[in-house]
Amino acid sequence: MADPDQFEINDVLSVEQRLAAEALIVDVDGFEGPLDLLLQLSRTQKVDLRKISVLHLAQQYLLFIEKAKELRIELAADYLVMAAWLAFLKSRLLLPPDPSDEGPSGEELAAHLAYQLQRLEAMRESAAKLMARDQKGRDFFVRGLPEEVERRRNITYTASLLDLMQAYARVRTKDEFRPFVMDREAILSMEQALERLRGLIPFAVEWADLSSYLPEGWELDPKKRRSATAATFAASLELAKQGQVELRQGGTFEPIQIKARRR
Amino acid sequence: MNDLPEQEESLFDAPPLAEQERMVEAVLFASADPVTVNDLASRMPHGCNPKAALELLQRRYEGRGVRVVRVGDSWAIRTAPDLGFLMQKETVETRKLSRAAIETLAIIAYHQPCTRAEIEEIRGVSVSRGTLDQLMELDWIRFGRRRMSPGRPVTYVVTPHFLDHFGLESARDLPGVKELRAAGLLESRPLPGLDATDDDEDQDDLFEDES
Amino acid sequence: MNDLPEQEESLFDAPPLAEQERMVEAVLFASADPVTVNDLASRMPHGCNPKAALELLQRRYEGRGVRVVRVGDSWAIRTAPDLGFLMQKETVETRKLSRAAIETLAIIAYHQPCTRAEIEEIRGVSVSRGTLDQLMELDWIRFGRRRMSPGRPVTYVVTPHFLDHFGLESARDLPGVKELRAAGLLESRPLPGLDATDDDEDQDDLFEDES
Repeated sequence: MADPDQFEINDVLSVEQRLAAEALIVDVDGFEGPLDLLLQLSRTQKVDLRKISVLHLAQQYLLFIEKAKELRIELAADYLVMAAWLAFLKSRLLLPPDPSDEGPSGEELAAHLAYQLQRLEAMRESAAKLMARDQKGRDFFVRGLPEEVERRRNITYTASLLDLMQAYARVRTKDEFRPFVMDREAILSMEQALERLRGLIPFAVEWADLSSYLPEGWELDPKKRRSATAATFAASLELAKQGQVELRQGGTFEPIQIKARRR
Repeated sequence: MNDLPEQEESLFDAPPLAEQERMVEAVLFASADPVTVNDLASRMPHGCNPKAALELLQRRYEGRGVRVVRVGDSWAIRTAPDLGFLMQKETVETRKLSRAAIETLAIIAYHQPCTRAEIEEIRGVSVSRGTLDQLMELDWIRFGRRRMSPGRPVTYVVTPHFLDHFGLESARDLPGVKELRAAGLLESRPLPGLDATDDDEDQDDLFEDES
Repeated sequence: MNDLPEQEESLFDAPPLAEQERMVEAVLFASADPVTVNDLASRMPHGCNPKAALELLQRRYEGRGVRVVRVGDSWAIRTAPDLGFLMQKETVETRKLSRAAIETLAIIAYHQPCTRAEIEEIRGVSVSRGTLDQLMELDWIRFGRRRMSPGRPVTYVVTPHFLDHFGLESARDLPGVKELRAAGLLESRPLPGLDATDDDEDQDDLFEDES
């Protein structure tokens, strides 16, 4: 694919330039944002960060950005924002302070930048110290054979004599409503549905509509079907809660399907 | 893997035995499985004597909260047997009995001996197996004699533990229907399903199994 | 759950301190995770003083192959770090953390409680969601209280698990934390010209969870 001639020309023309460009590309990729780049550049001043020349640093940064632009290296927006801010800072530092200006002075801004660099460096060093500490699972180790703490939950149920009497009174009073109880023929209780489903689930290896699990004959009479559907659905929820079955529904109002849960 | 390292001439002296004991201690502590003497030797620097170190360590842990024990041909650190009770955490939770359970219990107490069908008839709903099991587990009810009716259904009666819990001398001490009504627990209207003579008859049956 | 059992008049005297030390020893040996003093107290007999027993135990294990260490308000037994070379088998390969993740972790640890904006301010780049997620997944950081400043931003704090992993008794023991504070490098200093008074009160929050 490569045209040998062109390759050669390219090679001859710009070995030095390309090397410089490559170095820059590598560097830009290696920097974690403009602050990191500034910290790196400040190292060349080889002084305590508190005594750094921010003006000099700003110039270095702007130069770096210029070069990158010349080499058409794509720079992320935040590098350019920082460049603009540093150009502003540079002008503030170079020009005599304007007494009518309300904003912070160039020195204040420079001091803050120096503080930010110091702080970033301090965090870098701290991170390195932290990672150099003895670490669990690498330098020191936990018990390899922990013993289970047996959690014994004692549940005590209580009821008072009054509870007992009230309960009895309740069931006795219910006798008055006995006639209503007579109507229970068309009602499938959840217990009944549960008992019925329990017997059927071992065979429910495939997904099947829940409606197919209604007791025989109950699906014809609308009243009975309603009760049976409700009870069977409630029972299926109970079984799902116990982890015996799985339920699924394709979407709202879609048929609900049930299947035994494989263990 | 378990082979002893070859006995080459070591360039260094083996660490002092006290140091070897530390090593054995750390390995036994951190290992997920009991460790063989060979395994110890292969992990420790050349010229170590894990057996001697193990013996020292074992003696050091004598009478402590954990012990160095032999498991087959391996070694491990284990909790001293007398401190096993520390490995349990007990929490006590008090819950109120469910409505179904308390009603079932009340019916059994007032009507014992009482079959499941009878309980269902009185409550008007079916009684789940779980409810009865729970009451049995609490030792508040137990099986009574089988009824001599068709199917010979099993009956339920309350236990002495039940009487104890509710502070009753006998089930006869349970407040009667009249008292319930006087206490405002029953509506004052006469109840069609309740026949006083019926109740009296039941009372004879009460405590059949207790004498 | 962590409540100390009520200090009732005990019918029995608490066991002697040496015996309590054995108990603490057994419980700490049995657990891979640090155990709180409250948990110890709830598992030991009434009237025990786990703190005193812990101090005794800690002294007993000085210089041994395993050590008794404090992690926040919990205690654990860990192997001595100089013996790590014996545990190649137990060593867990950890995913190498990115530079961003390591720096973010350090910033949270030293500045906690710390908002995402503050992390970004210090690093000068935005924090990716994945970095925080990774640290959360490692259970080294968690959400702290929301900041009372506009927008009520969520804060991050380090977890007891973080302390345990790096063998720290508390966040106060982070390397160089005193010097950094003295140098003013842990303050949140706003850019001149920007009003950020609401940040001042947050400094009181530092290490909120440790008192």
